[in-house]
Amino acid sequence: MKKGFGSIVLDASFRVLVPFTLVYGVYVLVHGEYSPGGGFQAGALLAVGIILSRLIQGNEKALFNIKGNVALILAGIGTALYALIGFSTIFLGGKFLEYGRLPFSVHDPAELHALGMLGIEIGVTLCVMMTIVAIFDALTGEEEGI
Amino acid sequence: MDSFITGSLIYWLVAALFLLGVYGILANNNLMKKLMAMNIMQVAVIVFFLILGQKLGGTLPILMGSDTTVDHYINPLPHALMLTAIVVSLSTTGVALALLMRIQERYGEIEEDDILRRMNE
Amino acid sequence: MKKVSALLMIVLAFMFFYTASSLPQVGDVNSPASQHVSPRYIEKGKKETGSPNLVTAVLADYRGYDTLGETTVIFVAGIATVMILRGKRKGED
Amino acid sequence: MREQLPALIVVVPLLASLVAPLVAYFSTALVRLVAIAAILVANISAIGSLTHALTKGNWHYHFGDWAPPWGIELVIDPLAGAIAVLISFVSLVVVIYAGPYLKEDGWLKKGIFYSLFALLTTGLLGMVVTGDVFNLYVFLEISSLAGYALIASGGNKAVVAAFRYLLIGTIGASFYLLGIGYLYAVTGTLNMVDLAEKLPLLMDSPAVIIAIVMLVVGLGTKMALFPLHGWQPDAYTYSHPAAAAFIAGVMGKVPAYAAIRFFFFIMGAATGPVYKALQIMGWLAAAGIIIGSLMAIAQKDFRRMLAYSSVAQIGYVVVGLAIGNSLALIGAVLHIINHAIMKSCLFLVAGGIQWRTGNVSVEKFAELNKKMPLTMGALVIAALSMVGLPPTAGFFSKWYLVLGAIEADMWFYVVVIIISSLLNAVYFFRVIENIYMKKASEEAKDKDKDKGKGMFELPLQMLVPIVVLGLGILVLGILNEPIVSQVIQFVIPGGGQ
Repeated sequence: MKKGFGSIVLDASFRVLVPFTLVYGVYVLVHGEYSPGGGFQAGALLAVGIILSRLIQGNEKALFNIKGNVALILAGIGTALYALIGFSTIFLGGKFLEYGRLPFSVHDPAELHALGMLGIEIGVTLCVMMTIVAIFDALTGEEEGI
Repeated sequence: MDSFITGSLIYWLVAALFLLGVYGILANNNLMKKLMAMNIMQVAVIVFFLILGQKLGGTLPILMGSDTTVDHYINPLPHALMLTAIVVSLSTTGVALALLMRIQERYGEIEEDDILRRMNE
Repeated sequence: MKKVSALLMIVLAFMFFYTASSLPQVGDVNSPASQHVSPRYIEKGKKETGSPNLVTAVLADYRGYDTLGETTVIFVAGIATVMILRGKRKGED
Repeated sequence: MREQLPALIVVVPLLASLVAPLVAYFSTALVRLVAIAAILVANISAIGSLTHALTKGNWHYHFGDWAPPWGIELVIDPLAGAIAVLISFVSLVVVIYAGPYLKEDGWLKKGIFYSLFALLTTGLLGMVVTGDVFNLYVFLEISSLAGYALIASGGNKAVVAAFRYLLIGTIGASFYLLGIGYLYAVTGTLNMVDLAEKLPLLMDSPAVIIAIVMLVVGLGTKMALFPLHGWQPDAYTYSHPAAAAFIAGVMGKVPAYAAIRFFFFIMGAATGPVYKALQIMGWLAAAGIIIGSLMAIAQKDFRRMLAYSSVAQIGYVVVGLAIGNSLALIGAVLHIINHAIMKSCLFLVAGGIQWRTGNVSVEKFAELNKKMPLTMGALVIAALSMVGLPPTAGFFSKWYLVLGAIEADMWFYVVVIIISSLLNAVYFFRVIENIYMKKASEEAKDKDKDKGKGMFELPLQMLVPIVVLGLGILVLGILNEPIVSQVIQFVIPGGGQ
């Protein structure tokens, strides 16, 4: 959106809404192990925060002014993070995505799995969030052709 | 009869939903309606898998305390599979909408037979 | 086309209805799906993966490779959308 | 690293496609190199896995070290290895060929193109090497989505073709998913080896029968088996010319491979319902062979002609499955390999002709042999192979199919294969006649004057792949005997005896 929808009501509610959406997104990400949730849902929530701020403030003043091209690159990096965790366990002598081989010192091997899962969930979150932003930018048609 | 209603009726309903979706794709002329029918079809498949994971007396598969009795939790595998299927369905819909926008931009309409006629002129 | 596909759907519907009784009853704790693979996820999931949310344990650990594919699907959808909407050839109307 | 080879087949092209937009941002030359290198690594890994599978038996790779059926495993047996080598080889050739088409595009478009191409390769390779039926679905969707985007980037007509393909392809994928849902309901497992152990006891259950129907419809749609081929001609004709060869050559073959995997390895075709399903598929395929060939004769657009010919050619593979004895299965697998290379070669030639002269209509091909001798040589070899003349590769796969049909006393299929070869000859000799015999009209000559520049008939990056595939057809034909005795005879269930 080049121009935001800006009005007093929207601006005021935006100030309340977006931070909570973002914080809730992070909560869903890190708490995915214990409750329903995880990378995909967290990514969608964070993307909603970014898109809301664009809709209300307009592209120029938006809180997170991420361009579609950059978003696409970041989405690739997010998924690559996932794949790289898999590669790192290969280089540490295990199979692809064998979290038990991660080089952290913990007293219970299950914690390594939990850490590995958190790592891939962060990658998933980044990918989903940035993909949604890139699709939003492409759909609104305000980025130039490639 | 009761055992049919509680045990198998849902399979009939899912089958009906699935076939409704397939019929919608084949019979509709409007591309947007076809897309909606496609979503209905995918939802039917997702529900079918979720039924398979159901257990009588089971609760959602998040461990409570140290209770790991198998019969107390529903089967987590179909749920994990269907998360993947939902994401696939979402992605397919996204790509389809993008294609639909291009078609609308170029032809100014989304009626399939008109577009095919104009395409082959 | 409409009549042919309607007929086809009716035939398929009868096939589905006929086979529904051979599927396990809904909620049956002795169905193959509840008995064969999934018990290990419930019994050992927490011990082996450290995650009490068994869906997450299956999704991210036991079947982590599937989830890598799933994330890739999202990424494909993103780049496909950008390619389709912004990648118009030059000189095309 | 050696014990990781099966995983590298899939994850190296995957990683390359994920970083492609980032790499393209810094250097567009580098992204091309990255894509080529990744597909080369996949090819080498596939060759290494295949040799391992041939010498030391099937290779099981467990992701995350979870034992199946709880985790996902990759299984490299000779069949999977051979098809993986084929896919990565064709992909490598086509990605080299794609270079000149992208010269004028911006960095992001180049990055996305190579990313999509590597993802299509990843998806197809992932479908081939996996040992888990749900994982096959995930990679099926990756390859399909990448395929839709590559087809849609071919222009405005391509967008409509891609949308129709998307709808029908999704129906196919949903049928497949429902089919494995039924299998899961009665067995409780998704692992192929585990399924193969459990299913023979359940073969008479109605749920298994409907699962077979679902799989036939799903995979049949994806491989464009007659009468489910409606999406295919438009999609192949209008797709991005740089990727058309890979899409047309390989994308339809992998579902055919999946059908072999399901019906012969998991279910065991000798048993009742699978045998009946295969017979029905065989009749449909026979009809498809004749109708596809007749439709191909009626086409003026070279690419469209090739697309309809694909409908006929996938029929041969399915006929091989329907006959079902070891000779016919060898023929079917051989035909998957041969046809992938022939059709890719022909689509590369079609793209080359379009690049050089700008037309795709067969009637305007006159005197092309003077302008593009090497390309036309490759076209003639590929065309002879499609017709099935020795010593080209196409002859031998048909030979095995006919031998299998005779052994099984199925003379109907023998007749169909012979008639269809004659029909193939009709439309391919028409193309060759147009090129070598017809005189070009004066206006066409004038128009070409300004284009005939440069030492080579095509940019070297395009010419080399065409020549390599053309020679590949000859090599596959001449070395057919050692290839069959060393590799192909081991791909069938219980092969090698």
